[in-house]
Amino acid sequence: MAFFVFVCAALMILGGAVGVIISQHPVHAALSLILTLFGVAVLYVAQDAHFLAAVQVIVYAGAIVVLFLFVIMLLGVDSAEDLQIEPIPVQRPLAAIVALGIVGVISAAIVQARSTIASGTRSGIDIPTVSGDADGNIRQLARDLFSDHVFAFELTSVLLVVAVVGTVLLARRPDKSGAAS
Amino acid sequence: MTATVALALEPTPVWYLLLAALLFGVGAFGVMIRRNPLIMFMCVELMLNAVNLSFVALARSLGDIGGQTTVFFVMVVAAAEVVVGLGIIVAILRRRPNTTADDMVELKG
Amino acid sequence: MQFPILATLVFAPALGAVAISVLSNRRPEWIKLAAILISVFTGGLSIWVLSAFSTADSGFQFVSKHTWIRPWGISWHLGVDGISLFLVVLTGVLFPLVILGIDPHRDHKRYLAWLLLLEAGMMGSFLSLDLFLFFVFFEIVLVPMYFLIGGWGYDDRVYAATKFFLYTMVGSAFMLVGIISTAVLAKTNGAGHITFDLVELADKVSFAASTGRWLFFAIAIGFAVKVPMFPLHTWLPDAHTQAPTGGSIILAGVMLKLGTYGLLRFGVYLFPEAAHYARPLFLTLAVIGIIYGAIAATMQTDLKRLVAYSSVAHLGFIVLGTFAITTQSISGAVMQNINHGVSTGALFLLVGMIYERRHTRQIAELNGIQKAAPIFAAGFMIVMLSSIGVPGLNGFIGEYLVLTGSFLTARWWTVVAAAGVILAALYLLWAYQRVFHGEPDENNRTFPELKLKEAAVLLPFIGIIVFTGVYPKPMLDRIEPSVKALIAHVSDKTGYVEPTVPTPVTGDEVTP
Amino acid sequence: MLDVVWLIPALPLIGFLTIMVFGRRLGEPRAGYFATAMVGAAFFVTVGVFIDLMSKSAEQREHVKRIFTWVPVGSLHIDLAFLADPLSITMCLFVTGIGSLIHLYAVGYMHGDPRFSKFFLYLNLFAFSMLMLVLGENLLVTFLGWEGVGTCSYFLISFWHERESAATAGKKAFITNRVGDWGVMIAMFLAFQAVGTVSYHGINTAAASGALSTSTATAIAVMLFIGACGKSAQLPLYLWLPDAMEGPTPVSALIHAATMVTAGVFLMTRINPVLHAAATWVPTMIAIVGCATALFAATIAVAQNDIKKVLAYSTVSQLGYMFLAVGSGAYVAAIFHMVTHAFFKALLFLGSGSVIHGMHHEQDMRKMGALRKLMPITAFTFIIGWLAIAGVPPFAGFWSKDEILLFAFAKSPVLYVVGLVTALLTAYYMTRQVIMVFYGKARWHDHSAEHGAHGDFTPHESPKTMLLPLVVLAGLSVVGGALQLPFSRDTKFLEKWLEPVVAIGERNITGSWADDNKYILLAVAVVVALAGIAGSILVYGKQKAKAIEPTILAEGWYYDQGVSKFMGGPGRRGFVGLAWFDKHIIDGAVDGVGKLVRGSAGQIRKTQSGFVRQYASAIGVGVVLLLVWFVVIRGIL
Amino acid sequence: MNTLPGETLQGPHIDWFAISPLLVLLGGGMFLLVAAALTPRWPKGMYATFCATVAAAATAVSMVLWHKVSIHGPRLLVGNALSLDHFTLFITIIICVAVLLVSLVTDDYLRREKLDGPEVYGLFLMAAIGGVVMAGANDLIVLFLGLEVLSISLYVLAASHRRRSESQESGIKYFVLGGFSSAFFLYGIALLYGATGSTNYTRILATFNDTVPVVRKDALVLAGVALLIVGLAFKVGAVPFHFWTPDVYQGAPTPVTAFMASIGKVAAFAALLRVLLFVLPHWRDDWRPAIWVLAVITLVVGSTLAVVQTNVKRMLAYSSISHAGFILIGVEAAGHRAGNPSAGTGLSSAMLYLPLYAVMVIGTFAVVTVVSRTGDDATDLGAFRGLGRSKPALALGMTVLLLAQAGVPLTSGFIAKFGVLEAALDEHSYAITVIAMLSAVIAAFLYLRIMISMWVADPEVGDEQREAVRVPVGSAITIMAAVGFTLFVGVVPGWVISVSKHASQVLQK
Repeated sequence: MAFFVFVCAALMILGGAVGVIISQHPVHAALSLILTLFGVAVLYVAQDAHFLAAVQVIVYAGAIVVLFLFVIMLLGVDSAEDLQIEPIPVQRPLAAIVALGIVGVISAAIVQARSTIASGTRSGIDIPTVSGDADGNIRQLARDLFSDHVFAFELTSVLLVVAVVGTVLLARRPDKSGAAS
Repeated sequence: MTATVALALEPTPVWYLLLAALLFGVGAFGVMIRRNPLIMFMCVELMLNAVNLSFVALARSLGDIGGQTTVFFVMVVAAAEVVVGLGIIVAILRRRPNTTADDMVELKG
Repeated sequence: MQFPILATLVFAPALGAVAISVLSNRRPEWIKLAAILISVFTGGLSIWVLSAFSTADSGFQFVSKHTWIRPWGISWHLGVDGISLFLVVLTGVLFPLVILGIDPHRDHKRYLAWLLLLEAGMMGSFLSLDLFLFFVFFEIVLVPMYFLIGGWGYDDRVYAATKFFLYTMVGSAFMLVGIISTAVLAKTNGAGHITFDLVELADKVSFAASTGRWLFFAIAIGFAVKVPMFPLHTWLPDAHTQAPTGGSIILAGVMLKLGTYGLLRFGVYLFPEAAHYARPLFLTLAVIGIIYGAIAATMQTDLKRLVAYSSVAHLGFIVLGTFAITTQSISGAVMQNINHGVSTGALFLLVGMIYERRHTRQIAELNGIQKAAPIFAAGFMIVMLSSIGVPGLNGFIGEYLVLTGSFLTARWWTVVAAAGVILAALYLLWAYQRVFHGEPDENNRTFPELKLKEAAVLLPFIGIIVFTGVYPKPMLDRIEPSVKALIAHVSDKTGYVEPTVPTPVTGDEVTP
Repeated sequence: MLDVVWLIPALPLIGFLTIMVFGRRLGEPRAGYFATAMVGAAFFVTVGVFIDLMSKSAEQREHVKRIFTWVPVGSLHIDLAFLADPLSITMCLFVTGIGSLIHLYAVGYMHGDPRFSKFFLYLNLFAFSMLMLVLGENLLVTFLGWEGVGTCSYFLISFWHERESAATAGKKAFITNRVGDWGVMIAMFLAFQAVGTVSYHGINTAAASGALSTSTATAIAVMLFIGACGKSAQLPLYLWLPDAMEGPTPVSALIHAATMVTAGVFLMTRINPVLHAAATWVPTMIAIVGCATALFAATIAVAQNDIKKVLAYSTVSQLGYMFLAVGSGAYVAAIFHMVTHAFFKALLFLGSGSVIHGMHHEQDMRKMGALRKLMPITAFTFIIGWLAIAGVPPFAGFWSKDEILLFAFAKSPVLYVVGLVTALLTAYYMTRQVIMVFYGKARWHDHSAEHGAHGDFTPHESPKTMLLPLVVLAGLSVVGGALQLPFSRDTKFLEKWLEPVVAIGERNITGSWADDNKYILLAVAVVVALAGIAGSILVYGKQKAKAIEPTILAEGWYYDQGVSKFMGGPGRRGFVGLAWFDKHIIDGAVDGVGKLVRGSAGQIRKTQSGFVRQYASAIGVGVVLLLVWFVVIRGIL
Repeated sequence: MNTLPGETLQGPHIDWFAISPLLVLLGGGMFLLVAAALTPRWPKGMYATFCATVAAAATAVSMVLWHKVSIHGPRLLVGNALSLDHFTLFITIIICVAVLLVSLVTDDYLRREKLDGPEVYGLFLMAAIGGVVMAGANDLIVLFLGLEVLSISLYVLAASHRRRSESQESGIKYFVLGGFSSAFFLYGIALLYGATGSTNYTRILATFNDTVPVVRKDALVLAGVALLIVGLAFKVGAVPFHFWTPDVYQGAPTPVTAFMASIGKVAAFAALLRVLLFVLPHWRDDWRPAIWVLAVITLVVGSTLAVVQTNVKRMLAYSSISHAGFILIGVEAAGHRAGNPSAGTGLSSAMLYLPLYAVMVIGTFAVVTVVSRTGDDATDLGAFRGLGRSKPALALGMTVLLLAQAGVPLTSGFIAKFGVLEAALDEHSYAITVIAMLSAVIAAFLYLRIMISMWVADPEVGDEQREAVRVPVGSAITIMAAVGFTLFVGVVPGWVISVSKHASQVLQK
């Protein structure tokens, strides 16, 4: 069963990912992205990360992709990109080599280290099982977040402030009124 | 017979990690070949998702909730990035609609 | 505590440069006056050092030493000995003459400020007894010189200045690596702690032969560029040709000496074994430089370029003497440093005067000047003869000592090098003939005679040329003890034995 | 009186300095007289020293006067010191003596020259240098003079520097001399290394005592001989001397006949113990070079038409004689011939100067002729000089030349025969000259048009200041031979006088066939001289035979052209090649590095294409490489 | 249902004073943004003054903390997320001073460009927080967040000149590449986490201390290290991760470039040093060669490419790359004995380089800001032509700064280079030092070109019509301070060397 879920999700993920990179139209790409994100969310669930799965769906698929679509629609940048043409020579083979290299080497590293990544071997903390209470995950997460990672958590607030301020700054019209008028 | 075996197979964290690596590679590949800046962002999101997937798998394998916490942070970062990135893109596209990444080569050399 | 006279030699011009740069540009005569006063003061001080210098002491005198950068073992360590003494004096004397005698035509303030800064740098270089401190000064002089060439030079000045700066920097790059490595390696080779102190390094530290050689070569490259030795010389003709007259005089007069002085002080003294090991190479390059520079000089069509190439040849003698490592040769080399500074400085001065008058340095465009301006020609002739090395003038004594000394340890090199004196006559006389002899044409007929002010600047040069040539003893007396100490140091460290000559039979016993 | 030996060079130096400062104010002719007076005073001091020296016994005729320590470094200790001994004082005597005469002559000769005082400035400086040369106690002081006279020679040859040829000739003289100076310098280095000093006393003592090894002595001797070749215009370095005739005639007389060019002979004599200690081939080589030069120059002189060029080649030839003497071990004979030659050659030069003066600076003998009537005193004295050089007894030249031939015979009959042939030629070309200038048809009428300014042009006799020296020198040329008469030991005054100096090197030919039959040889010499004269009279006087003046001789066997061609051709090309090498290879490498950096930067910057995707892939490549390093190389392998 | 009423979350203890620099920066930034949003436009220069004041206050508290740490020793804060030690404070002070200096320059720039507003200063302060966090992070996640705070601020700042398309282009390029490299960095964290079970420095180190002998060839760790290096190398602008640098430096508003070049680089290097030396000393033999190669190609490419540029900002961008190469030499030298108590001087020399470089580069870009004139366009070499005549003092200041960048003695640049070289030579890394010095010579050419333009170049037609260069007070203060510091350190460097040495000790255990 787990295997089946994994394969399905993996297909979703990879299919979506491929969709993103081969869609000529940005809207299609965004929709493909949603597919991937859902696939990931499924795997989160499979890995007992229920809270994250929820956030994944809500924030990512819900907010971020919508934001993308919104921008696409807003700006009307819906012209298709002709993927037959590659203006930069050797870019694609190079990209392929790079991508394959990254995947290959990292995979090799993972495979080489597979013994140390045994399933749950170093466990000390109680990990809720699939059958367990989904609530436990959120609780643990919260405990961790507000104890060990409380500083990081606070730091995200700074990050969000930056994002807000940045957007304000960028979104200001390049006005004639300017500033020092 | 085969199906039974397949069903009996439990996906180990290694599988997840390999899947994540593959996803990461696809994302990276996308960044390198797509010209539409929006899609490039999407590809970056793919890469971040791949990392997240790894974190979750590792968290589970290690029995450590910290990995999941990290994913949470990454999501925040991704959100912030997207906001800012889209802000920049909007600023650019508002002036010059349908600009692709390849059109922005004023600065070079 | 005694009066820090050596530090004053460095700081007076440096502060002078600062003072001048804050003076108002509206009163150029005050600026000039200030520059003259400062440089004359420094020059006077250097002469005071000369007079107070004790011939009995072969070590460093007027030493001042203070910790500067403690974490790196760097100290402000100044001192003067027979090897550096006259370079200091030469620096002290040349600058006032240049400031007095040469009009930069524009932007006096900056020109003078740079010049004084240059003087401070030169003084510092010759006085430093700390590798780091030396390097600081050695590098810092590039900046004012760069601006002097670039700002007040001739048509191709930017190219020349840039070439000068970068070429020298390449040398310095190796040198810096060498210096730091020396200090770092000294920690485990005798010094016990990191130190850049020259005397301490020379006395306490003994490197393994191969280490010492590498260090020596790294440092020597920097000096070889500065000298410049063949084949690292091509920056010099460009720099000289494009530099303003004052810059050329300083460049030839003192700045090139940084290289030869450095080879002696930071090469032979600091790495005796390596210097001894590298002798064949340096002797060969020196001799090639002598012959090559002379031949190249012969074929120049630009008077300044010709003099520049002659410097390559002359400095070859100094390097020859340095690496022959005998009392005579090194004394001669030290002396030739000064002689070349004076003679070539004066030659550049005169070529500058020609340019002032005719706005050309092309030999082909000049002729018959001796007829138009005989006194000027006479001045040129004396300086030229000094440069050729005619006995009775200073150039000869140095060359002779170098060759005599070198003959003891480097016979065949010396035999070839001595042929350089033939070539020296060839290129200079040929140039003289083309420029001064003959019937002047339309443009040269009205060549103005030497002016009183110019004569006043030229006279000290000629005075030194003649005096040193006739009576070099006072100078040699001051040089010799330090040279002997240096050779003793070399012998001490390497087991090198200076060749001795038989005790001669004097003719005196026959005299009734 | 011996202690004031320093005054001898000091007086001309004072003259030099005074004229340098006040020359223009003194003006003509006071500057000239002042200079003459200074050299004259030096002559009197020399005479005083000479008398003082005479009064001492032969062993004590050596006095060193130290002025100050000149170059003291370590074991090298060189004083500025003067050595008064028979040799140096002999030299001084005729240098100052003839020098003052020529100074006097020049007052007349240089009349009206705009640079009159400067001429005497140089002359005095020359006298000073020459005296330093001969009085030097060590090689270095001699070298000071040696280079000094070379420099003065340069100044004086190119005195009329507006003439291209004069300027070039001066330069040529200086540079050719420098080639020789190279040898002297090497010799000094060798001496210092081997003996620890460059003083003559030290060197000669070492050579005499055997402390100087044969090889070192050989090297020193050869090197000094190279120097002597340069200064004394021997093959192959004689080139500069004929060209040096571009200078004013007094200069030719003083420097290029009487004094400077003999410095080589002087030096060889000075170090005769070293020559003695050297390998035996060294003197032989010197004799051969001298002999060859003598013959070579004599053949060239036969075909010259320039009045001074004839004398110049004659000088080269006579100097060859002196070296023949040196090589044969006849130092006294060499000095003897030097002295007599100084008398008659100075006389001849001054005479020719007088002719040139009278001819308004015409030097081509083909445009002269029949001048003896118009310039009687000049002609008379010139003829005496002619007889002296031709070797007609009892004039001075006869005795000295004969002495040399005697020694040459003792050395090798071949040398003797060549010497004789040279003597024949000498008599021949000198007679030719006398006939062309003073006898025959007056050919200057034809060319009076060239001297348009004068319109009616007549050669005239010279002023008294010029004639007086002629007369004095003529007298000396007549009686000069008395210094050293071959009849007995008692008549050999010079030999006795110089004995302390040359005792070691002088070859003893007593008992040889040549010595025993010296009167036969004497007679042969006379016959040869007369034959030469007769032959010449036949050709040029009676015009019985056609003159043999092949171009090859007129052009000096094309040696000069050959050298010039080499210098201007391959030599110059070599220089140009080196300059090219410097500019394009050495400097080209430097600029090349710059170009390379810029060029490669230009290539690399293309990767900075502006395409953000390409940047990303560059990062990707970096990532892959790092991953390969870390994971594959460090991790898995 | 399943609630556990008794469970209360025990948060970690927080020493508020220990994180006061961050609080000051944050509080100041928030106050500025909020207050400015609520009040009408502030008088001229007030935003900048406020920002500078905040930075100064942060500097001041950092100094107080320095003193405290000297007494009580270093410690970890807020659940081991941050470490309070001299290293952190050293970097904090550099960053705060840099903010102070840059904000003075920015003030006039913004008004000249008619862009005035509080947001830029707010972002400066936020970015500074990011930088400080990067330096002080004791957890890879914190490091990542700090990095993102800094980066995102910089993306925005780079794109903030709304009328210049170059600015926006640089923003988007920086953003895309930054996001791309962050992903690698994050992946690196993930792999390291997978291998060690934690993201906390202390715990990672402890894991290695236990297990290194056994799992020496742990490919997962190595892959993680590689990717961490990628992320940080991107930030410091090391070749081949440097491609963004010239484009972004050129396109961004000049004061922002100054900000990036100083604070961005300082923070990234601080993080790199801490991660490599404190967290991964056991892997030093693995990462040191990689750093060596990075340093060499960074040096060579940076200085070589600088030679052919004609835009001063671009030149300086390449020069900053070659400076990064120099600092990497220090890192490499430190790598020889990382984790060794008798560590060499590599770390301290790299740390010494940071403040000296930061001040130099701010000063230089301050001059460029002033010279670039209205529109921020006049940044090619020609714009500097004749500066020596029209503004001699400014030109002289620029000359000093350029000479310092070239490493001429008696300037701080020389001291910085000297320190790095000494450290490298102390480890017998001769080849790299020679390469470094030779590329310094090549780089010197570009500084000379700017100097030539200022002092030597002949005037050209049209020069008269150019807008005159104005040197407003704020920029003047910054330039003077930078020049003064450059010279002062050049002459009296002992104290800053000692301080950096002292601050480096905490990482050398």
